[in-house]
Amino acid sequence: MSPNITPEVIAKHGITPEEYTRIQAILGRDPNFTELGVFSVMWSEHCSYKNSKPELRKFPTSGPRVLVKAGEENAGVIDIGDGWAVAFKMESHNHPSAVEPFQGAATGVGGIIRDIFTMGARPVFSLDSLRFGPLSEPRNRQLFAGVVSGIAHYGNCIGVPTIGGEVYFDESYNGNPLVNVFCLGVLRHEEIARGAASGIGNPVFYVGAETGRDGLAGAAFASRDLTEESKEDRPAVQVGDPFKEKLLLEACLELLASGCVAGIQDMGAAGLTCSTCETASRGDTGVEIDLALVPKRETGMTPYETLLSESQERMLIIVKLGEEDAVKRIFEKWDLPYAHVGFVRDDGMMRVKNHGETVVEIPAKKLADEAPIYHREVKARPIPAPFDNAQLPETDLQAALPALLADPSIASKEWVWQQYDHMVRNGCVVRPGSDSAVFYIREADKFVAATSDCNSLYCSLDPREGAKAAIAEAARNLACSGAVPLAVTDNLNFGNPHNPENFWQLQQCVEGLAEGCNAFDVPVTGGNVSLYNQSPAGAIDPTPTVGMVGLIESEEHITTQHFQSEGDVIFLLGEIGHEMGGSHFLKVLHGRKEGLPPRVHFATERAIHDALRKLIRMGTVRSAHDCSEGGLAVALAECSFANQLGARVQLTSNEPDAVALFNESQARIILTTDPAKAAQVVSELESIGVPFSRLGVVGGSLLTIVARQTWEWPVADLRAGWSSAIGRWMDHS
Amino acid sequence: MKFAVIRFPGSNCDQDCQRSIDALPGASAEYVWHKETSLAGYDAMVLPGGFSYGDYLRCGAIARFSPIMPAVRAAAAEGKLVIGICNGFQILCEAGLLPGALVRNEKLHFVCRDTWLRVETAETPFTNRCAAGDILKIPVAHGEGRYTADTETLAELNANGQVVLRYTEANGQVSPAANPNGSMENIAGVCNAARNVFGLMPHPDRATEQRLGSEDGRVIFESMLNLSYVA
Amino acid sequence: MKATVVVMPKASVLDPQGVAVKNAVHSLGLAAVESIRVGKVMEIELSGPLDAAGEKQLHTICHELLSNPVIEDYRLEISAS
Amino acid sequence: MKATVVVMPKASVLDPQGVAVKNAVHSLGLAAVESIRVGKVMEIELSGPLDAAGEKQLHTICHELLSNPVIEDYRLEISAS
Ligand SMILES: Nc1ncnc2c1ncn2[C@@H]1O[C@H](COP(=O)(O)OP(=O)(O)O)[C@@H](O)[C@H]1O
Ligand SMILES: [Mg+2]
Repeated sequence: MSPNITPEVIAKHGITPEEYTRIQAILGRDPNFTELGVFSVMWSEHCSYKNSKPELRKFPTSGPRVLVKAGEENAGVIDIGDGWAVAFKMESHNHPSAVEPFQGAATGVGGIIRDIFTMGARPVFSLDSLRFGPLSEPRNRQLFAGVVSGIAHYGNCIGVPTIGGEVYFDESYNGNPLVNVFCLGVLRHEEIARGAASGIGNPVFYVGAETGRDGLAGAAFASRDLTEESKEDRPAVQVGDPFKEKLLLEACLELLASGCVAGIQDMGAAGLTCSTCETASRGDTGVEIDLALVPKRETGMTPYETLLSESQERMLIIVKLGEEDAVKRIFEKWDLPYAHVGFVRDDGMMRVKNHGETVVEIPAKKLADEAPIYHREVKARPIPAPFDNAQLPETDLQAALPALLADPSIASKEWVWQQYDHMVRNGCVVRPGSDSAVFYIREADKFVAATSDCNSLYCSLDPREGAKAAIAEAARNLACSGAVPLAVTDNLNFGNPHNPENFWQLQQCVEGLAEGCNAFDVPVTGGNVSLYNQSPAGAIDPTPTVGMVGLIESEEHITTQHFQSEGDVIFLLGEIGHEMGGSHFLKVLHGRKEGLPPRVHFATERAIHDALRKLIRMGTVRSAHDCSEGGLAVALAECSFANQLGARVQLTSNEPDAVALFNESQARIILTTDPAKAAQVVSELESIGVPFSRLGVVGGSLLTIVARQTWEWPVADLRAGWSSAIGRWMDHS
Repeated sequence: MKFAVIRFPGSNCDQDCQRSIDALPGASAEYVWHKETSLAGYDAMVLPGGFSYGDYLRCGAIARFSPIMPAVRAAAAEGKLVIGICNGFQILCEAGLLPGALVRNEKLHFVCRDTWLRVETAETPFTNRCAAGDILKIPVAHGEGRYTADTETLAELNANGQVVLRYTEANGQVSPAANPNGSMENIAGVCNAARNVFGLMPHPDRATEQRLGSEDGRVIFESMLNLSYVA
Repeated sequence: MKATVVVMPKASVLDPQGVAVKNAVHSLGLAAVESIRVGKVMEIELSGPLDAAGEKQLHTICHELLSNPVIEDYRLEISAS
Repeated sequence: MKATVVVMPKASVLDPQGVAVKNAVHSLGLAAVESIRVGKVMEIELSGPLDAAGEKQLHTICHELLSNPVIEDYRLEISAS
């Protein structure tokens, strides 16, 4: 019945001859067809990280607040005090979204939410980090619209608010969009659930959606280049059912609270295969299941198909012996399909039967943990020289600011986040539109801030420095909201690792991220690697997305980027700056992605963030906003929009105005203060000894920047172009 | 006063409702599972927001056949207070306990944002602590909230003062821009002829605390708590 | 046996989705399209033929569950295979 | 002239809506229903008869705009009146 194992079959499974010999050694025999399938998914990059593991070891992963480390379980867990903890993680669903944007993005959301409640945490909010080709391309608009409505569909329905994220548009994402979704959940320390099959003889339950032929071998799919054929790779796209997942979520949390559960594991990539062998491996036990007992949606499914299916909304639950009935009652209350499919064994085997006949028998630990590790060849690309500001092209600066603000990557993302229910659960106290989202975790009475950041233009020019900038910006965004960074999750999106230049980018970015995490004392608690982000046109710009979570000590410290009232005094923390390399000024206005991107000096960054937090604690800060894409001028405009309050500022710099207004040097924050407290701010900053300058005052309906010349724009006009830019592309085309 | 917050599979504002109501002096709110068949002992019923049964087919179309619904119907007939918020409003319309229907937003997108609502009548158990003309800032979050009814029904609603809330600008002006979903006549909330059943798309349960951006939603629940009010 | 239920928005009810699709079709250059209305279709597999009572029940279900008479009309067709 | 496009989820693809509706129908007591799949129907008014080119174009539109071949199949019927 099942095909014999020819070299072609082996190759089709993405298994190299060396890997095949390794499999023979592990088994002491040839694998059968089903076992070959099992190895192929478990040893895919997506599941085994065989290409990236040596790099990931460079991340700092421990710290006083770390309760569950990266890689130990489905998501890391961080202490937030008073016996409360947060579990969070970021996941990509790039390839599925490229073929079916709505379902691809929706199931991406479902997957990361499952990772979080598998830890025993109640998911409380999400962020989404998105990358597309330019909106001028109809196909890109289609992908963008589909992805956003897919995220909205799943997140809104299940009732987990999407409160922040980012969206960038660049040619390098043509045909290969990035969809990275972050989710955070809350739990008590004692509620941390484990994905281990412990307790020999414990029954193993399957609960959730019936298994169909969905997403056969999606993990392998995610570990290949996107080609024309991948359009034909159709079966790899799954359809999500957020309603089913909502029931599963509530049932699992009720189940975990009941104390009947010995172990729990979601079925994500590689479905039943991954969950059975990983729980066995973590528990140093064996797991034996019979596929005949698995609830199925379709008839005539082979063991191969059943094991490798990636049907969504399914969990594997190891129940404490004797508690079966209590568990069944909960499944039935929530109208969920379930079945008792097997037992925990003592022989360390992943043993899969079909109607009693053994179809798979593999040592679980070897399968899960002994995937081959590859040290890929690296080839450095030349790092560009610093951009010579004397060579700046002639630019009409009056038109430059409105043009930058109307560029989709900088423009308001309102068109996106208005489609997301960001208010459900009554916790979003700083809504999308400020540097970080801030969420009030009611059950814990804590204020958590979160942001996701990555400037992939910097990374394409200088991967290490770009990755450092991503960490610096994330930390800066948290500081601007009044938060102290706690920990990081990351999503490494890169091209094919067999290309030495791509792999060099990965390596450089990982080292840059690691350096940044050490500089801010924030551990990496987990993340996701997505390689093979290529279209026929080539690899994407390296995109090491950073999700950073911070804690705000007291409600009074919550700060937004919006100017608050007429007459407030505006300060700039940091220098006026001068670096134009990798700037959006060059990219958007002159179509040039070039130059050495801004350097990151962590000591300065940290000093400035600490100074800002000190001022916030002293109650002297009315608003704070960092400078990112588009530099100081864009940042000032962004501060003025929400309350439609203009400003008059003076920039003293020996650079030309284009540089003073639009350079993207790092470590810069615009803060405002009550005039009565301005003197206090000055003396405090002087005593701390960080660079700063007094820029001007808030007020009026104009944004006026006095540099060598005086530049003036009506705030209402700037705001109109900025807020409608994406909608104009999407709704009227 | 005892509130029942009815939990359908897929409800996701049940907690928000329970907490916002339970926090009010004189109010206690408990969950009632949709498989229950009695609402004895409760003074007011809350059908919360969410995606009951995934909102498959039409929002509220399946939920209205839940085992608990006959009890809701009976409570309404007895003159007890029934409020449906967002998905709850959709369920009440599908069940025929309120006139009209809620269809896909005109712009076809889900919309989550603050809206300003003009109180059209204070003569209801749900708005008696307001004055007609008051403006409330309360957020919406829905994909299918466009209120639709035939001309006769609309005329009747207007004649009987059953239109309780309309979307307006912050200054109380009715305008297309203020209408988040294309509802007929900017209608945001209506009550039945007996005035004891009320449905609205905006979420008062999300506007009971300054830290969330508004406290204006509280007055709806406080009105329900006003035992001295007689229609 | 097979039953097919087609549910369409009432003519009096504004159908923005239909309009959006029409505009998209026009932008792709098919001018001959004058109007589009978007509805739902439900394909129902039946275990066997329905007696009169069963058919009546199916109509009730179309009327109360599968369509909302306030905004929609339905057509029910029952066919062998 | 009139064209009708019916877009159904592919047989192999999960149709959560269909499952939910089937369960609801069962709870209303119509056991004879074995399965339900829910799709979209688009009723298109045409200004006049389509020539071969126009019909071909309509098929392209069905394939690229009105349906998503990844998860859906479509049927196109063109009829007078
Ligand atoms: N995809 C998205 N989903 C939700 N919110 C988003 C999304 N993209 C951007 N935002 C929000 O828009 C605001 C500006 O985003 P961004 O320009 O990336 O901020 P920054 O440059 O400070 O990181 C932030 O509040 C962000 O959370
Ligand atoms: Mg920022």
